[in-house]
Amino acid sequence: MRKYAKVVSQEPVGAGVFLLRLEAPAVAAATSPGTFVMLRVSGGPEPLLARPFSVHGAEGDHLLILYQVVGRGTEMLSRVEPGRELACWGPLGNGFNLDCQRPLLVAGGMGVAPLWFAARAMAERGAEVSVLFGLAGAGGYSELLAVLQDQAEAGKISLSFTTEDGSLGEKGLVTHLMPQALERADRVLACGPPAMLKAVASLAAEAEVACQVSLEAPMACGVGACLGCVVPAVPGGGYLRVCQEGPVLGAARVDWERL
Amino acid sequence: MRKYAKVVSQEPVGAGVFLLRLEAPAVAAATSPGTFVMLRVSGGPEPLLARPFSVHGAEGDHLLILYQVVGRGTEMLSRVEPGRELACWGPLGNGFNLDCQRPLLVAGGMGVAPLWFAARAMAERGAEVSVLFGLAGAGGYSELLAVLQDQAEAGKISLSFTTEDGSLGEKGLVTHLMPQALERADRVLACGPPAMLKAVASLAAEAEVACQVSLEAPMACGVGACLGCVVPAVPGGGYLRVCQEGPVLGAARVDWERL
Amino acid sequence: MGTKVKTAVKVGSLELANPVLAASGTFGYGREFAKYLDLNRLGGVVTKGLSLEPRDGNPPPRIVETAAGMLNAIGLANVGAEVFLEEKLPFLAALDCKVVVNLYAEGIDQFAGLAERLRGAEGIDALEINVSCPNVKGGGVAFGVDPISVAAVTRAVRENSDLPVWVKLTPNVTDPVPIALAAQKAGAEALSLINTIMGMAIDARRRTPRLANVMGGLSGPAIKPVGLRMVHLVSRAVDIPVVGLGGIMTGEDAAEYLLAGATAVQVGTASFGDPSSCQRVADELAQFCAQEGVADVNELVGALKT
Amino acid sequence: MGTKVKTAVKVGSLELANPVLAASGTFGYGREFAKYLDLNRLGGVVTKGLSLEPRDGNPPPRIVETAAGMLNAIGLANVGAEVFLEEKLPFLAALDCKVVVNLYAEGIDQFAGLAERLRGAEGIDALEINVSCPNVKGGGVAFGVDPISVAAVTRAVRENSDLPVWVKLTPNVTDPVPIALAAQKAGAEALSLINTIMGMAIDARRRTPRLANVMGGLSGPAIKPVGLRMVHLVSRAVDIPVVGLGGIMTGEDAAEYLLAGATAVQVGTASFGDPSSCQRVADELAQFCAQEGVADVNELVGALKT
Ligand SMILES: Cc1cc2nc3c(=O)[nH]c(=O)nc-3n(C[C@H](O)[C@H](O)[C@H](O)COP(=O)(O)OP(=O)(O)OC[C@H]3O[C@@H](n4cnc5c(N)ncnc54)[C@H](O)[C@@H]3O)c2cc1C
Ligand SMILES: Cc1cc2nc3c(=O)[nH]c(=O)nc-3n(C[C@H](O)[C@H](O)[C@H](O)COP(=O)(O)OP(=O)(O)OC[C@H]3O[C@@H](n4cnc5c(N)ncnc54)[C@H](O)[C@@H]3O)c2cc1C
Ligand SMILES: Cc1cc2nc3c(=O)[nH]c(=O)nc-3n(C[C@H](O)[C@H](O)[C@H](O)COP(=O)(O)O)c2cc1C
Ligand SMILES: Cc1cc2nc3c(=O)[nH]c(=O)nc-3n(C[C@H](O)[C@H](O)[C@H](O)COP(=O)(O)O)c2cc1C
Ligand code: FES
Ligand code: FES
Repeated sequence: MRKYAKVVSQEPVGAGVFLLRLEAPAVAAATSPGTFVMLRVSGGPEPLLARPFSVHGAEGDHLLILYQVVGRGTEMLSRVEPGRELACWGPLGNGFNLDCQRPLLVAGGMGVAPLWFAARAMAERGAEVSVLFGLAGAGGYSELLAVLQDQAEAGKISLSFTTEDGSLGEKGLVTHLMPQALERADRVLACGPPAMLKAVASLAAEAEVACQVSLEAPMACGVGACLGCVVPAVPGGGYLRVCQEGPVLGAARVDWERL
Repeated sequence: MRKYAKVVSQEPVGAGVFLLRLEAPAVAAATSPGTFVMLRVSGGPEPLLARPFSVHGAEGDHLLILYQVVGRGTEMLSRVEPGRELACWGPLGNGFNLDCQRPLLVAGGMGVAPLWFAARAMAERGAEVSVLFGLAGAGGYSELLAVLQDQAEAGKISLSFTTEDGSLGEKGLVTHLMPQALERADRVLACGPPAMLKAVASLAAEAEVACQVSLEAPMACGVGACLGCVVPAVPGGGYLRVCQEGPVLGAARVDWERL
Repeated sequence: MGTKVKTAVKVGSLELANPVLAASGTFGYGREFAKYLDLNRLGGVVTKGLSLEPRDGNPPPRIVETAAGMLNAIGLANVGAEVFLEEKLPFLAALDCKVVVNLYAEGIDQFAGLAERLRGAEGIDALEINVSCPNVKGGGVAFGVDPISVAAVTRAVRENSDLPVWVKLTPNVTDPVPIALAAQKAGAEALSLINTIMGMAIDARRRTPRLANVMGGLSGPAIKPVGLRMVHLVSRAVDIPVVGLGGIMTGEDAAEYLLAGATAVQVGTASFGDPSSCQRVADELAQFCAQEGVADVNELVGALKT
Repeated sequence: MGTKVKTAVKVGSLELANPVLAASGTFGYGREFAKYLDLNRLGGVVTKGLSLEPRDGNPPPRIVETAAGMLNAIGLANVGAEVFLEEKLPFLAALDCKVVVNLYAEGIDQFAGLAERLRGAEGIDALEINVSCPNVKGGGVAFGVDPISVAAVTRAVRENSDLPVWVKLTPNVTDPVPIALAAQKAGAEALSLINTIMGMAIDARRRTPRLANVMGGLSGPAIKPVGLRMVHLVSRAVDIPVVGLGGIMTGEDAAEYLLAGATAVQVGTASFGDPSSCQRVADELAQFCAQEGVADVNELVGALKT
């Protein structure tokens, strides 16, 4: 398997978020919504580790990554010019279960990256897809939000927003919209901060709707070898590797108390 | 003292050599031929140390550095774009003694960087300046050599070349030209690899012509504090700090046997 | 490659096709990396530290990146001997490269029992005793820092196994030489060093350690100078081969370890930044030899001029 | 700055205006850096290791860069007590910040003699005993790894001086705690840690060590995890203040050391990549406190939640 991907383009879409397009035919062919890749920008010892990113979409030979700059690895990534080769391996991990008719997708922040891939794939297959997208505030995100809204319309995806500061959509946490949305849903897929996922999992459980969450954890290898990326599991305790048993896990398999 | 310099421009002049122009008014005002600056490109821990570079010239607020890419620090430097600020402190070390009428300047490779600053300064003051410039081969250096030749003509500097492969000027080591040139010289200034400097020092000593050499040594601080950059001294043994007692040293002060 | 460099080395009684092994804990059970390199092109694979019973390991977070390195506190999570023998070993046994099983236990009897449990298993070429894992209280450090304990553990494993025994030393000691000599005297065929250096990372804003276990083991390029020194010191003091590791990222790094006195090397953390690192390092080492006119990689071993 | 954060700390009997000192051997005699920062804005300056007689130090090369770090084998080159007192101390004595003199000697009598020689000198605020310099045979490591020797040296200096005595510990030991306790018992007012970690670098093409002395001391960001751990361990075991160092580059790094249990910190290798590092770290630490709502930097000391 080729371990390199060429940067085709990289567009800032506001709020430190970038849409990265990579030429990575083998990965693009094998990926499915929920899987991720490891990307490494530096050739030297700093930063040492690769960074995990969900696949945001695959178009022919191209792989799309939607990411936000949060530290030096993503900062370095955001400065990479088209034409550069990056170390890139994947697709890694499992994918979402897309086999449903009325999925409810709940995204917090950059959690939208993998969920949007899932949303488009399911809408294409004819499912009635609802996406709830929560942000702290919409400030700075207008470009990204416009793109998503366009794609939602084109793809017949129902897209609703919540913001904590009320700058867009309903004011409050994204989970506020869930009780109503859950009434029609036959599956919940969620990605976002742990506290949000915990709340989503518990609402879905109450409503007795199957729920999958995509988790994040610090990763070294991404391939199941280092055992660095674990989250606590139920039943029976122990741990699950986010890179291997995840990143998508049935909400009931995660020990939310110990997370 | 400001510790930053802004990159004004950076021109490749062949063979991995770059002419870097920095905006560094205080350093430019205080520098003299033979002094050097410490430059650091990375903001993070890699590479950790700053790199020493001789001043190649000063023009108003601008400082010129002529350097060759040899490792990761210089490689990183060569990719810096105009407008970037670099950590830069200096001028450091002492300068050449320019007080002479018929100086003979002997440069090996990038040793030409500080010597050329000296040559132009002395020629301006009316000295009859001869420069012997030795390279392994002229291949790739045509651009740099053309610039130097133009400046030599404009500045009435006599410039001769030797190359080990015979591709330009006399074939052989730069020291081959010295015996004859030494007949008229009242001072030798030299910069280049240690083996060359040793040979230059011994020829100058035989001819009883005063000789100063500019030495290189690995440096951490550049300001005389770490004691990392020493070279062995005579008489009396001990060591001299290249960054403080040097980089320009009377050839007779260096213990060439222990170097 | 096209080079004719001889790359085979002997670590005690074990012949490796080339001097590069994958280091324990950074390469899983081999299969995890099968997509990214040709396992048959490695000198060997050292498996994740194995204990008699399965271990869950430490709570997360278990890893954190540091300057040119990382800390880990995995806590020796592993599948246990039974699952290893049934599910992991068959894949490894079918490979051309050598398989070294890294052993972890909390007491001498447990080490003996573990060796006994693995006795006769098809496809294991050597055992590497981890007396140096810094993460688990009760075992780990306590063993590795004391020559008498190291000797006892080495003897216990030897007496319960027919396989060559390697002892993996910790750098977290004042002087590794007495420990190395004790392992040699107790019958170790080779010594691996270094394991990770104990360290800690702090999240200043949250005022918490970045690892749930508080302390962890430092690995990666940051520690290469420490590994080189210890390999140099130990290899000059003992008569058995040394397997060098710590921060190897490139073939030239591997060459440095050989020059310092190692007969073979292991590549650990590098596999995380580039999953084909082990093969790449082996290739680069052969290239290095070709460039430097070294016909046989063994010429490098201990060839440092001091 | 404009922040109202209280930055003064007490290291034993010594009051520092802020917790940031320049580390020994990386700041010369202070004056070398005078152009690049305001020395009066530092908590203190620790001078280059001083011996009774001048020392030339090791032959070059003495330094080499490594991954996120550097190795040095300066060999404790210094001007000797007489030149120090006559030519270096007056400049330092005139500063507002505290002056700590780092002492190096090869035997207990020499340490006593050195302390005696400095007795009564105007402008020295404390002595820091370097029992840990790894570069010189006969002294260095031999002292620092043995609690009895460390206690003896500490006592010898105390008995020949009226100044507060700090003991600077080496990380090159299995366990720093017994050594720390020995120094405390022998009358140390504070403990500084860590000194450099022993390491080595090799030029694979030349097949030579990169340092003439073969071995050297590793410093810089690469070792920060090791320093943090040792400060954490030692500060919980002793009743005297700990001065933390090793790889501090930023104010946040300094905060991490304080949280780990240090009362003050020293900035070493960072001064090489940026000669104003000491002042910058002090400023950034104050900023960090302001951002985090810390009114007094002492609130951070040992405040790590474990
Ligand atoms: C399976 C998976 C999929 C992800 N998908 C996306 C995505 O599509 N878009 C996106 O913007 N981000 C995604 N992330 C988060 C992304 O990996 C981090 O933002 C990134 O690693 C931060 O690196 P940094 O060097 O900029 O930050 P730093 O904080 O400097 O990183 C320091 C270390 O912490 C790790 N780290 C920091 N934040 C995270 C995090 N949230 N999760 C895991 N490790 C972290 C880094 O990998 C690195 O090892 C994903 C994470 C995982 C585990
Ligand atoms: C006083 C002085 C003036 C100099 N002037 C010039 C100049 O005008 N033009 C020019 O091209 N070069 C000059 N050099 C050499 C220049 O400093 C090195 O080429 C540069 O440090 C190499 O850094 P690197 O990261 O590219 O190489 P690497 O080999 O990756 O560097 C590794 C380490 O070795 C040190 N190092 C490597 N080569 C040298 C060297 N020759 N001298 C000192 N340290 C070295 C580096 O600084 C670094 O610490 C000068 C050196 C000194 C001491
Ligand atoms: C995540 C991780 C897990 C490790 N697990 C083990 C282990 O189970 N047994 C062991 O002997 N060493 C273990 N090690 C240590 C490595 O084998 C190696 O000694 C150390 O990381 C230094 O080499 P490196 O710098 O090349 O990684 C582990 C290292 C890492 C990073
Ligand atoms: C070039 C150099 C010289 C040093 N000289 C001394 C010394 O004379 N005495 C001493 O106690 N420590 C000395 N040290 C150790 C530092 O004071 C410090 O303990 C160590 O470098 C770790 O801190 P850092 O990572 O911030 O540099 C020296 C360090 C360096 C890099
Ligand atoms: S990242 Fe290594 S096991 Fe998951
Ligand atoms: S470079 Fe530090 S003393 Fe010269």
